Amino acid sequence: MIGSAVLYALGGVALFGMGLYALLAYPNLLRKILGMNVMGTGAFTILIAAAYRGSDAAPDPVPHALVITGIVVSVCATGLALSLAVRIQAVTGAAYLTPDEEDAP
Amino acid sequence: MTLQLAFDVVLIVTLVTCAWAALTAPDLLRSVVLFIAFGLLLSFVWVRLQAPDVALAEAAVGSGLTGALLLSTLNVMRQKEAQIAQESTDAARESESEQEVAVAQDS
Amino acid sequence: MPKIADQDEVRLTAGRALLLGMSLVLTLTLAAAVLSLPEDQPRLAQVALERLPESGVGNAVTAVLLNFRGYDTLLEVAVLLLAIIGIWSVARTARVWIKRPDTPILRAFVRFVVPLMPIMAGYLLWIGADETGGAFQGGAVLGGMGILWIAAAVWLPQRGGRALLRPLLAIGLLAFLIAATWMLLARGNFFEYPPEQAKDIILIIEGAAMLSIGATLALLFVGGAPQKEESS
Amino acid sequence: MTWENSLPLLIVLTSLIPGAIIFFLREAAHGVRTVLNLVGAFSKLVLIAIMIGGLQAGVTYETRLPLLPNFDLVLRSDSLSVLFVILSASLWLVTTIYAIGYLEESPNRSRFFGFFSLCVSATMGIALAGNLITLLIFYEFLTICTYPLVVHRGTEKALRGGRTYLVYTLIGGVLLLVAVIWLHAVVGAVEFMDGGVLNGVAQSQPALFSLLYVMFVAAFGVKAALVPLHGWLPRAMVAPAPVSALLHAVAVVKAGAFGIVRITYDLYGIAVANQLGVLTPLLLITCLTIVVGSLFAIFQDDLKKRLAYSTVSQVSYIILGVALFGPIGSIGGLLHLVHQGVMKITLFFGAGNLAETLGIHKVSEMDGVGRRMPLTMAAFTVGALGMIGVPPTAGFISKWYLGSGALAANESWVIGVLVLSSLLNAAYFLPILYRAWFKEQQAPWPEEHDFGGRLETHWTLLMPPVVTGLFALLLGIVPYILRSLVEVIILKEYIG
Amino acid sequence: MTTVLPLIIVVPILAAVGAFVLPRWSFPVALVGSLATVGLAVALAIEATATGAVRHTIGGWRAPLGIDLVLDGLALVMVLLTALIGLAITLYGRGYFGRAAPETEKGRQAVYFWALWMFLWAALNALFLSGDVFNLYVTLELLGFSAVALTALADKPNVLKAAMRYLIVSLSGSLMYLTGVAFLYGGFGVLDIAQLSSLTRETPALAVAAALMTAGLAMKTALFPLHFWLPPAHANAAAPVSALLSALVVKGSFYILLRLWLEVLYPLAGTFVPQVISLLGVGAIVWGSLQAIRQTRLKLLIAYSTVAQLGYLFVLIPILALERDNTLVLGGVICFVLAHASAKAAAFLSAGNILQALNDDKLSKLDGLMRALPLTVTAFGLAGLSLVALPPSGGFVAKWLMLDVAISRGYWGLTVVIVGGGLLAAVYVMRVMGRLFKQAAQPEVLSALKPVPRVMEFSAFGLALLAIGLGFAGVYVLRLLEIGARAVAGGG
Repeated sequence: MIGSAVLYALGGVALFGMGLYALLAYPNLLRKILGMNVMGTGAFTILIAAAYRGSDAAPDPVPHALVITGIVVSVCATGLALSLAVRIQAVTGAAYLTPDEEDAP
Repeated sequence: MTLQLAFDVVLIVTLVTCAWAALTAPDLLRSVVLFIAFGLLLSFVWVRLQAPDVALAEAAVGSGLTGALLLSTLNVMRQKEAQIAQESTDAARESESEQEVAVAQDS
Repeated sequence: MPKIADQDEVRLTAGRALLLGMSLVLTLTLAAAVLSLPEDQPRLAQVALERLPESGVGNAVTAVLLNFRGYDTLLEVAVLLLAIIGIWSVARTARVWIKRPDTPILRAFVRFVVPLMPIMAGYLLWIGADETGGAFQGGAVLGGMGILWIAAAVWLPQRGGRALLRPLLAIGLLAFLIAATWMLLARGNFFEYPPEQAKDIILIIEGAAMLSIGATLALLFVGGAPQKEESS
Repeated sequence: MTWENSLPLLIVLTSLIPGAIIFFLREAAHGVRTVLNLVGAFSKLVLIAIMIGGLQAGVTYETRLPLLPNFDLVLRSDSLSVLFVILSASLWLVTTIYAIGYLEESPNRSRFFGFFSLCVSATMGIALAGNLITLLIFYEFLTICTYPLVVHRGTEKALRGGRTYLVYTLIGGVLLLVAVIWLHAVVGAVEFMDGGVLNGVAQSQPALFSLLYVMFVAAFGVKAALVPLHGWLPRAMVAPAPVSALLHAVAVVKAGAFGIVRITYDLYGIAVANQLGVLTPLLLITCLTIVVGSLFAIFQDDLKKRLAYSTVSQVSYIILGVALFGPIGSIGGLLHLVHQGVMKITLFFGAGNLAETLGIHKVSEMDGVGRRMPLTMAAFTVGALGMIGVPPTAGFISKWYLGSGALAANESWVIGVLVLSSLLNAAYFLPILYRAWFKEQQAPWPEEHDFGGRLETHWTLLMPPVVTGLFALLLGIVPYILRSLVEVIILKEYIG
Repeated sequence: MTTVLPLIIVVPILAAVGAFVLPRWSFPVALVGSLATVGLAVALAIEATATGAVRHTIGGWRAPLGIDLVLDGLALVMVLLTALIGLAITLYGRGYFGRAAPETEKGRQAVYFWALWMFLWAALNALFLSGDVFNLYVTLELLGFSAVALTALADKPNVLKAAMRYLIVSLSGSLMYLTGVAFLYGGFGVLDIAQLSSLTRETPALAVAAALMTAGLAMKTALFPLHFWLPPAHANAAAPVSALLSALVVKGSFYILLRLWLEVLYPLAGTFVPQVISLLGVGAIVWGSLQAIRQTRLKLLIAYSTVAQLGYLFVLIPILALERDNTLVLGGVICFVLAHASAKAAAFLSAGNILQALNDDKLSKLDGLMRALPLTVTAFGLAGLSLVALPPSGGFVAKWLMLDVAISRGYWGLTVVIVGGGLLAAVYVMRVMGRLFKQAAQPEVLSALKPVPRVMEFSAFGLALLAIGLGFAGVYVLRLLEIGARAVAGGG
C-alpha cells in the first residue's frame, strides 16, 4: 500500500476489531447492529485504502464499486435486522435475546 | 508532507475514537447520534482517499439512511418499552389494590 | 419486565475484558498483515482504466458498477428487493406510522424542498455517467425524499398507490434482468452491451434502478408493508 | 441382458420386488399378497434350478454393477452359494406358507410380509456375493430388514429385544466395514475365489492379516451367535414364530456362519488360514460355544429360548468344520449348514404350532401334548433326535463327518466335545419328548384355538413342519445327494 | 449453447419477482419457475457432460476485469442437487401452505414463502456458479437474507429469536469473509478464483484471509463450536424451510469454503489451520451426536443431527487441500453433501408431516405412528438409514469413500470418529424408529390425527428414495466431478 493509505487501512482494521467486540460483548440488539455496521465500515476502509494510488494517480475504481455494493447490502441488512429486533421486542418484551421457552413447536 | 501526515493521523484517531464512543456510549440515543457523526467523518476519510463516489454513497446511505433507520427504531422500541412498563405498573397497582381490598375485608 | 436499559449496560466486566483482549489480538494480527501487503501491486486499476472507453461511460466507478461488474450490481439490486420482502414478511405492521403532519413548518419545508429532490436525483444519475454520482446516490436522494415525505405525512399511500408499490420496487431488478438477458440472447453473452449503445442502456437501467432504490430505501424506513392510518 | 449376467440378480429380485409391492398393499388384500409371495418363492426355485443346470454345464453366472471405482457389486454363482441359495429358497417357500397361516389374522401383515421378503433377498445376496463389499452390503441389509420383524409386536419387550439385536449386529457391521476397507486399502479390490486369493500377500504381513481375520470372524460371529457374542439371539425370540424359524434358524445365524466359511475358504484360503495359525483359536471358540450354548439351553423353561440356545450351540458345528483343517471336517461343516437349517426350522415350526394352537410357550406346559398334536410332535421329535445326532437323522451324518474330520486333523479331543455336546443335547431335548409323549396332560391348555376341520391345527401350520421333518429324515437316510455337492465344493477349496 | 448458464440464475429471480408482484399467482409462478430451473439444470448437465466445463464471461469482459460464471463438475453436482431437492420442496410447499388467499395469515405467509424460496434458489445457483470471490460475497448475502426471512416466517417467539441469532451469525460471517476478500485483493490484486489460484503463495495476507474467510464460512456452516444458532433455527422453522436450511443453505457456505481451500488457500495446506478445521469437525460429530441423543423433540433431534453430520464435511479438509487432484477424496466429501442433503430434507419433511398430523413432535408422543402414517415413517426410516450410513444408501457410499481415505493413509483416529459417529447416529435414529414402531399406548390419538396432504407424504418419500438411490450413483457422481476438474482451475 502506498504512503498514508496504510494508516487508513490500519484504522479500518481497528474499526473491524471494535465492531466485532461490540457485536460479541453487548446483548442489546441495537448495539449489536451498530457493531456490525462498524465492522463493515472497517472492511470497506481497508478496500478503499487498497484502492488509493497516491494523490496524483487515478485510484483503482474496482474496490470503490465493491464498497458501494457493500454499503447498499449493509443498509439492507440493517433494515432487516431492525425489523426483526422490533418484532422480537413486540413478542418477548425484551430488546435482547432471552433464553428460549420450552414450548411445543 | 509532515503536515499531511499529521492531518491523516488526527483524522484517523478522531474517526476511531468516534466509533469507539458510538459503540460504548451508555445511552443508546447518544450512540446512534455518534454513529451518524462517525459516518460523516468516514465519508470525509474516503474523500481524502480519492473515493468521492463512495463517500457520497456513505454519507447518503451508510450514515444518513442507516442513522434515520436506527433513530426511528430506537424511538419505536422506547415507546414500546414505556408501554410495557406502564402496563406492569398498572398490573402491580391493581394487584396491590386488590390486596388492600382483601385486607379491608379481612379486618 | 425486561427493558432496553436492563441489558444495555456497557461497563467493562471481566468477560468483556477478555473479549476485548481477543479482539485486540485479532486487530493486531490483521494490522501486521496490512503492513505486509505489497506496495507496488498493479491490481485491476490498470486494466479497468484502460478499457474505460469501451464501457460507454466516463466515470470509472460507474463503468465497474454497471458494466464490468454489472452482474454484482444486478445481484445487489436483488438484495434490495429481497430485503423489502424479508422486512414485510417479518414485520406485521409498519414501524413508522404515517400520520397527518403536526407542525406547519415541517409541512412547508417538505412542500418546498421535496420537489427539488427528484431533480437533484436525476441530475446525480445523469452526471454519474461521467462524474461523481450514479444510480445509488440518486436513489439515496430519492429515498431521503421519501423519508422526509413520509415523516411529514404528505403522502399517504392509498389503495391505488399501494397497488403500484410492488411493481415500483421490482422495476429496477426487472430492467437489469431484461437488459442482461436480452444481450445474452442477442449477443451470446450475459450483459454484453454493444459499445455504441452502452451508455443509453446503462442510463435506462440506472433510471429504473434509481426508482426502485429510492422506493426501497424509503420503505426500509417505514419498516413494514405500508398500511392505512391506524389509531394506535 | 443375458441369463449369464442377470440370473443372480433375478434370484435376488424375485423376493425383493414382491416385498416392495407388498408394502403398498392394503391389509385386507390377503389374496394378492399370498399370490405375490408364492409366485416369488416358486419363481426363485425355478431360477435356481436353471442356475444349477448351467453350473453343471460349466456356465458362470455373474451380475456386476459398479458402485464406485474399484468397488463393484458382484453377484456370482458358485457351488458354495448354490448350496446356501437352495437351502434358503426352499425353506422360504415352506415358511411363507407357514406364515400365511400364522399371521393372517394379526395386524400389520403387509409390513410383516414386506420385510420378510426383503430378508430373504438379503440372504440371497449374502449367498451370491462375489466379493467382500457385496457381502458387507447384504449383511447390513439383512440387519435392517430383520429389525422390524423382531419388533413386530410393538411391545416394550419386543422393542428391547430389537434394540439388543441392533446393538450387537450394528457393532458387528461396523467391525466388518472397517475390516473390509482396511483389506481394500492393503490389497485393492479382491473377489472371492475357490482356494482363496490372499496366498502370498497374507504370509508377508502375518500380523495384519491375522488381525483382519479376527475382525472378520468377530463381525460374522455376532450374527452366527458365537459365544460371547450370542447375547442377542435369545432376546430376539420375542419375534413371531415364523421369524424365529426362518431368520434365526436359517437367514441370520446362517449368514454369519456362511460369512466365516466364505472368508476362510474363498478369501484367505483354508491353507493360508492354517499357515497364519488362526484356525486353532477359532476351533477353541467354536468348541466353547458348542458346550456353553447347550449348557444354557438346559436351564430354559421357555421353549423358544431353549431352541435359541440350542441354535447357538448347533451353528457352531458349521464353523467347527471350517476350523478343522482337512477336507472331511469341512464336509461335515457344510453338511451341517443344511442339516441344522432343516432340523431347526422343524423345531421352530413345532414350537410355533404349540403356541398358536394351544397357547403353550413353556416346556413345563407340554405334558401330554403328543396325543393332542401327534403330527406336529412327530416332526418335532425328528428334529430333536437329529439335533442329538441319533441315526438315521441328518444330524447323525454331520456329527459323523465332524468326528472323523477331528481325527484326521489330529484334534481327537474335539471328539470329546462332540460327545459331551450330544449328551447335553439329549439332556435338554429328551425331557421335552418324554413330557410330550409319555406324560399325561396335567392342566388345561393355556389358550386353545379351534381352527375347525379334522386336523390337529390349520393345514398351513401343519404342513410345513411335516415336510421339513421328512426332509431331515430323508437327508439322514439318503445322504449321498447332498454330499456329492458338498464334496465338489470342498475339493475345489483344498485343491484350489 | 452456453446461453443456458446465466438463465439458471435469471429464471428463479424472475419467479421470485413474479411471486412478489403478483401475490394471487405466487404459487403458479413459483411452480413454473421451479420446473424451468430444473429443466435448465438438466440442460446444463447434458451440455457439460458433452462439452466439458463451461466458462461464461459476463459482459464479454473476461476475468480479471469482469466476472466469470464457471460450471465445472463440482458446481454442476451442486446445481443438480439443488434442483432435485428444490422441486420436492416446491411440491411439499404446495401441500403445506395449501390454497389460502393472500388476505389470510396463511396465504400471506405463502406469498412470502414462494418469493423468498425462489430468491434462495437463485442465490444458491448464483453461488455455485460464481467464479469471483467478491461476487460470492453478494450471493452469500442473498442466501443469508432469504434464509433468515424464511426462518422468521413462522412468527413465534422462539423462531424470531432464532432468526435474529441466525441473522447476526450470518452477517458477521459474511463480514469476516468480505474482510478476507479485501486482504486477497490487497495481496494478490485479482478477485477471480482461477487467477487467484495461480497467484497465491504463503504470505501473511493469505494466512489472514484464510483465517477470516474460514472462520466466517465455518460460522455460517455451523461448525462446532459455532453451531449454537443452528438447532433452534432449524428446529423451529416451518417444515419446508427446515428442510431447505439443513439440506441446502448450510451447504452453500460450505461449498465456498471447499472451493477456497481447493483453489485459493491451498498453499496453506501444511499449516495448522486446516488441522484445526478438521479437529472441530471431529468435535461436531461427537458433540452433535450426543446432543441429538439427548433431545426430546423430533425436529430438535434432527437439527442436532445436522450439527453432527456437518462435522463430517470438515474432517477431510486438510487432505483435500494437500491432494487437490484426488477426485476420490473430493468425491467422498461431495457424496456426503449429496447424501446428507437428501436424507436430511426427507427427515425434516417427514417430521413436518408428523407435526402436521399430530400437532406435536415430542418423541414421547410418536408411539405407533408407523401404522397411521406408513409412508412418512418409511421415508424417515430410509433417511435414517442414509444418516447412519447403512448400505445401500448415499450415506454408505460417502462413508465408504471417507473411510477408504482415512484407513489407506493410516488416520486411525479419524477412522474411529467416522465409524463411531455412525453408531451414535444409529442410536438417535433408533430412538425415533423404536417409538414409531411401538404399539400406541392411546390408540384414540392415532384416530384423531389431522390428515396430511398426499403431496407432502410423497415428496418426503421421494427425497428418501433419492437418499437411498444415491447409493447406486457413486460412479456417476465421481464422473461428473471429473468434468473440468483441473482445466478450469488452471486459468481463464
